[in-house]
Amino acid sequence: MKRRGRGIACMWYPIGFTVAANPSAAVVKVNEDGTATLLTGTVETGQGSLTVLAQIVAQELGIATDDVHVVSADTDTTPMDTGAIASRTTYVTGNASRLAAEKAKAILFEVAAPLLGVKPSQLEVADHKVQVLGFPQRSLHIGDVSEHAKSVNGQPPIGSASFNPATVALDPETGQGKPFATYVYATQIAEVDVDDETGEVEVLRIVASHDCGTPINPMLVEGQVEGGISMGVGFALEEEILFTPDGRQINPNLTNYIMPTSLDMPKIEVDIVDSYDPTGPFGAKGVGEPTCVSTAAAILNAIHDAVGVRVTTLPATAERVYAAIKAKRAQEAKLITAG
Amino acid sequence: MKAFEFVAAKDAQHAVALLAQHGPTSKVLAGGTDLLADLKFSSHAPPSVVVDISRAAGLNELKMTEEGLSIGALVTHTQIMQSPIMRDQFPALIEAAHTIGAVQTRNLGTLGGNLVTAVPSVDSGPTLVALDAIVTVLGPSGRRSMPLAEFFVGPRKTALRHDELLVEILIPKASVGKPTAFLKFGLRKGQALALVNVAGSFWVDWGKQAFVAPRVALGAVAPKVIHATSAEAYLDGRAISPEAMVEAGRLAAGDAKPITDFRASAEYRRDLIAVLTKRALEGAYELAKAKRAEQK
Amino acid sequence: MATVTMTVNGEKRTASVPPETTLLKLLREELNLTGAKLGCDVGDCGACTVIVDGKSVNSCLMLAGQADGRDILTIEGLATVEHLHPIQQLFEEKGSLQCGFCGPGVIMSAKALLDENPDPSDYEIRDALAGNLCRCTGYTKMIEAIQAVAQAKNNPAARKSA
Amino acid sequence: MDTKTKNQKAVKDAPAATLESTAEMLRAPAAAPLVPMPLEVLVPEARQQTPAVRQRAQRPDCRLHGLGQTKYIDDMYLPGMLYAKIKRAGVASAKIISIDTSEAEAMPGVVAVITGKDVPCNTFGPSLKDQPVLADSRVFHAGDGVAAVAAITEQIAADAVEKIKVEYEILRPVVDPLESLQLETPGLHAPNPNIYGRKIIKKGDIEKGFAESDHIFEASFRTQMVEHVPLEPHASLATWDANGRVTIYSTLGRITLGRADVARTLAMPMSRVRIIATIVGGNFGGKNEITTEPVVALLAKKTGRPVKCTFTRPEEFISSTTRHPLIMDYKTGVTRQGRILARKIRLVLDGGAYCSWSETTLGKACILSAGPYNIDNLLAEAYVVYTNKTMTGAMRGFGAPQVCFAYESHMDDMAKALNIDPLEMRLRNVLEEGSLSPTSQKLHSVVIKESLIQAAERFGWNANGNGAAA
Repeated sequence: MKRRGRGIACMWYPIGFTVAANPSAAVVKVNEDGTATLLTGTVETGQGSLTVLAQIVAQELGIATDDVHVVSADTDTTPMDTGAIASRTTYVTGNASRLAAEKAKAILFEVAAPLLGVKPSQLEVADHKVQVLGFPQRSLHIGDVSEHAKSVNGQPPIGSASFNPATVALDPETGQGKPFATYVYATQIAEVDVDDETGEVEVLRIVASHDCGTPINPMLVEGQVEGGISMGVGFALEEEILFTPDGRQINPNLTNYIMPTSLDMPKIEVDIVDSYDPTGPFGAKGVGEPTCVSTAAAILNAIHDAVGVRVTTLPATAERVYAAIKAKRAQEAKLITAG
Repeated sequence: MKAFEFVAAKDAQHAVALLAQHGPTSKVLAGGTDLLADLKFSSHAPPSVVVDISRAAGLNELKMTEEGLSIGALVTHTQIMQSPIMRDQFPALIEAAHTIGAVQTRNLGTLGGNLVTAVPSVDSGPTLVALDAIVTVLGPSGRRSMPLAEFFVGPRKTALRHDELLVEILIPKASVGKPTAFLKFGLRKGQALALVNVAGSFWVDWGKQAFVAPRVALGAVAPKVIHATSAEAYLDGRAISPEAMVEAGRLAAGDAKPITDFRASAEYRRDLIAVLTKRALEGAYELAKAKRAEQK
Repeated sequence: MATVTMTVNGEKRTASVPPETTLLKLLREELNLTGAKLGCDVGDCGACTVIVDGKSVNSCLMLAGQADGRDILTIEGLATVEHLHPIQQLFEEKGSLQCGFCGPGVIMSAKALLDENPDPSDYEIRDALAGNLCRCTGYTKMIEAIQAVAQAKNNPAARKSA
Repeated sequence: MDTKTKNQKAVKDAPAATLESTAEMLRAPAAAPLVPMPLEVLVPEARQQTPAVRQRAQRPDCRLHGLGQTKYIDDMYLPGMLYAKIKRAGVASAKIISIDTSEAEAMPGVVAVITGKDVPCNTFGPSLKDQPVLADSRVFHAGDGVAAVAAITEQIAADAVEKIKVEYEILRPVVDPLESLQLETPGLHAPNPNIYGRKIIKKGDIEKGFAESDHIFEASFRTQMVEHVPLEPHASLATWDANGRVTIYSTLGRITLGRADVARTLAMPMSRVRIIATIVGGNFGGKNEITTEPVVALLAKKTGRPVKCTFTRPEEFISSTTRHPLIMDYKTGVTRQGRILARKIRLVLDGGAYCSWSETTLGKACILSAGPYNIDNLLAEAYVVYTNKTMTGAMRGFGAPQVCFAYESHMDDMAKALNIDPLEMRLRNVLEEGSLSPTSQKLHSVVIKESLIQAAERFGWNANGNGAAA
């Protein structure tokens, strides 16, 4: 018979390296047509980080995402970056990119201030314009300011900056210190059906409520969460590299290494928790890794809820779940006989 | 892939002639889903010649004849799934075809090719064995036929001689429309290999409410697809009841000789056989009842 | 050498390749159609999916010789100068692809599905994608996009709000 | 979606060229794409909006992916390019007595063969430099490379690899991390000790915490080794110029580290190494260190031709990093009301054959192992040990999915024993704004309570549970 269960699991996860310096640098150029170019040494590995960085630079310059072209991942042409690791790109490279854009913007303000008859500190950017605070009708198109900066002032608006998360080394004896600049938090709840005659687990639904600070791009955040959950489902139920006693892999191929297909994935519902980190770019933290952290725990707790067995070894294959159910029944039978 | 020659056969006769011509180092290629995967990562010497029969004429038809349902060896799993005859008479074969690989492999893979692999877990096997299917092979000296259960000899071994070609699978008239259910248990839902697969099939004597000509066929739990003979003997003529189905499952588990490998233990496979056999029999009974209701 | 003549994305092409060449290799290396990817080379991952005579297949599991005389559609043949194919359009719109390596295969599977079944259920979509492994997306936004394509096709008025 | 046409260009029909008689050894000239790519630029609405942040902006690369136009390394070809294949040890622990490459070198179509002796500096690693580019004296796991071939086709390279003969003195491999932990002799990866990393977190007074607890619960958990399975296998392509600079196209997620490691292994100034990461087809932590990059660079140098190497799917499993298996022992003291007073944790990480990112994983696993809970008295100890298995490294979560499985399973078991709803049990213990972490860091922007409540509401969680039959 199929038995239904639900399980909850929450988690915390840090952004960036453990204490170790993991800086990012960035260069932002504001072009004469009001678009911008970002140079970053990070690598697009599928997360959409280049789009997120474009959005951060665009926000800082008051232009649209499409106006920012990102040049990335070339040690000859792009500045130093610790890379696509440790869920750090939005926070660390994002901060560096925002700071670089801010510096380019400062040049724009310096150039625009006399043209608008105010001090640079009285300017802001919005909707492709440099405008006077409180008097948005007094404005110049950002492209015109950039052109002026280049051809009149002789000062092309280019900014470069770097960022490294603030940490404090850990005491070697007690491990006390500040290993990370910030953390994200999340909860996932899984609903499963467990076939108590075979041990087969079907994950029906996962509700995921994730903190990433400000979601720079909610669609990409959802994409990360959904993908992380698929990795979590595999970790919970299916995936394992197996070895012979003499240390060779038994299943090094996708026929025998079992990862989730579309038929194995549950319905996923993603919520983004309202949150703002003042140390992140526009309040953002990050989202890459944390998405797969609590899935297995939630599923295993749901299995426990459904059939009352605690599987303590991953993956919780049907055979492991079945063995646990069988052992529990044998135990109960013994108690009844004894009683 | 290591080098080999490629020759396309026009029809079955031509294929057999080519096999005779090129000798034992030639290999037949149909859908290619197993053969090519093997050739790429196998340490064995490559075949000298690959005889492609994928477009050999006359082997991809699925039709009702005087003898029963004739399925050409090159009928793909997708063809089976989309066949109205299958839907009406053999839904279990559609189930079985559906569990093979994924759409892409089902579009390429053929029933004949699947059976010829003779892997113990062959998904097309149990249902056809339960339906007493007969296979026909063509060789230099003509055609010969045998029950599918005998065609399977052992793991990756069939009764097929090197210069022979499997050409037809026949489900005899006596099995047409026989209520049958197929169940497969794999390690995941998509693209799964079977830990155990089971087909249960029987006619119902409605007067006596009894099993008639019961068949239980098991895959992946012995060197080849087998009949669970003691379960079949137990059910034959017995009154239909949930208890009987449970007992048949228990007996079927005893009939199997599962192994322990990295996918599952023998013990687990045995317990799965009991459950799946029971459920397959329940499924077949449900079908029988539904069919009867329809006829009334 | 095997000489293969086939229709690829609507045009005739001929190539001579060693007999052991797969259709995937032929497309990628002889015809420079690198949209179909090699992810596992044994038909597990589906990154090499193309449509042959209307059916989706793993091009890594088909020999070039078997493609002789057939009609092949690859990912490069979906869009026109003017338009993205609706599946491509909605995959972009919904953010259905992340690293993108599985994308061409997934889209070809979706195309083959919708050609046969213009109004697939959630299960039918999942079943159609089960031969295409994806590690980035959990398949969620792909399924949403395919549903949206079907919806738009069946109810053009609803297209705007999709 | 509203799209605006920004720009439209005419496209000429592609030539309908016919390719004829192409030998395996001679590449045919490139054929034009059979259908012209759409050049009409359609910009999705969300990409044109200001302010840009919080927009569901479409990714420009997603369009290229969908058209099949993204060029991954396997899609790249440089004139004269050779293909490399690496000979894998196939044994988990052994001394290399000799490597005979003569038969491979003599094969038609083979252009160069290298072994570890050809690597100027044959060690690398993100923290411990304990990994060879190609093993030259000792094999530590079955996926170690021992030689590499460059040939005019991939198949010839693969065939040549089979002709390389390696003589081994087979050693007994250690596959169980607990055995490695106990081993007295440092023989497993001499001169490094078997336990190559430890971490400790001590906070409060653990004994006092347990003494004050109403209940003490203990549990042990184990997790498995997992592969990242990026759909795109690792690949790299190297080409040299006449000024002695090498350009490597690579699937690395971290080109900065990659350049330092490549320069080190080639014993070259960093300024002569250029690394370009293409769009990477999935990373998940698995592409954070060099694999084939020094090999293709050395083969390209030796042959004077561009060289590309792409992992096969099996190589992706046996020769790239994996997720650490963990053995986790938990002991937790709680009050009758479910408040956690003390927790003691021991983690043993199976570090595989090489350190790779184990230090980071060790640290994160240890710090995070207490869970997102206020625990005043804590002792967490973590060890990482060598085994003769595939090296474990960075993988999405750096130990966090493993410890979360442990601390959250443990949490539910305690909740059940105390008859407290699992959600409520968590709400009574979770971190809050200003809470002190296990390392006594004052935390900010803490929203775990919010995430619990939000998820519970969305799910429809009620304290009565629903463990009934479906």
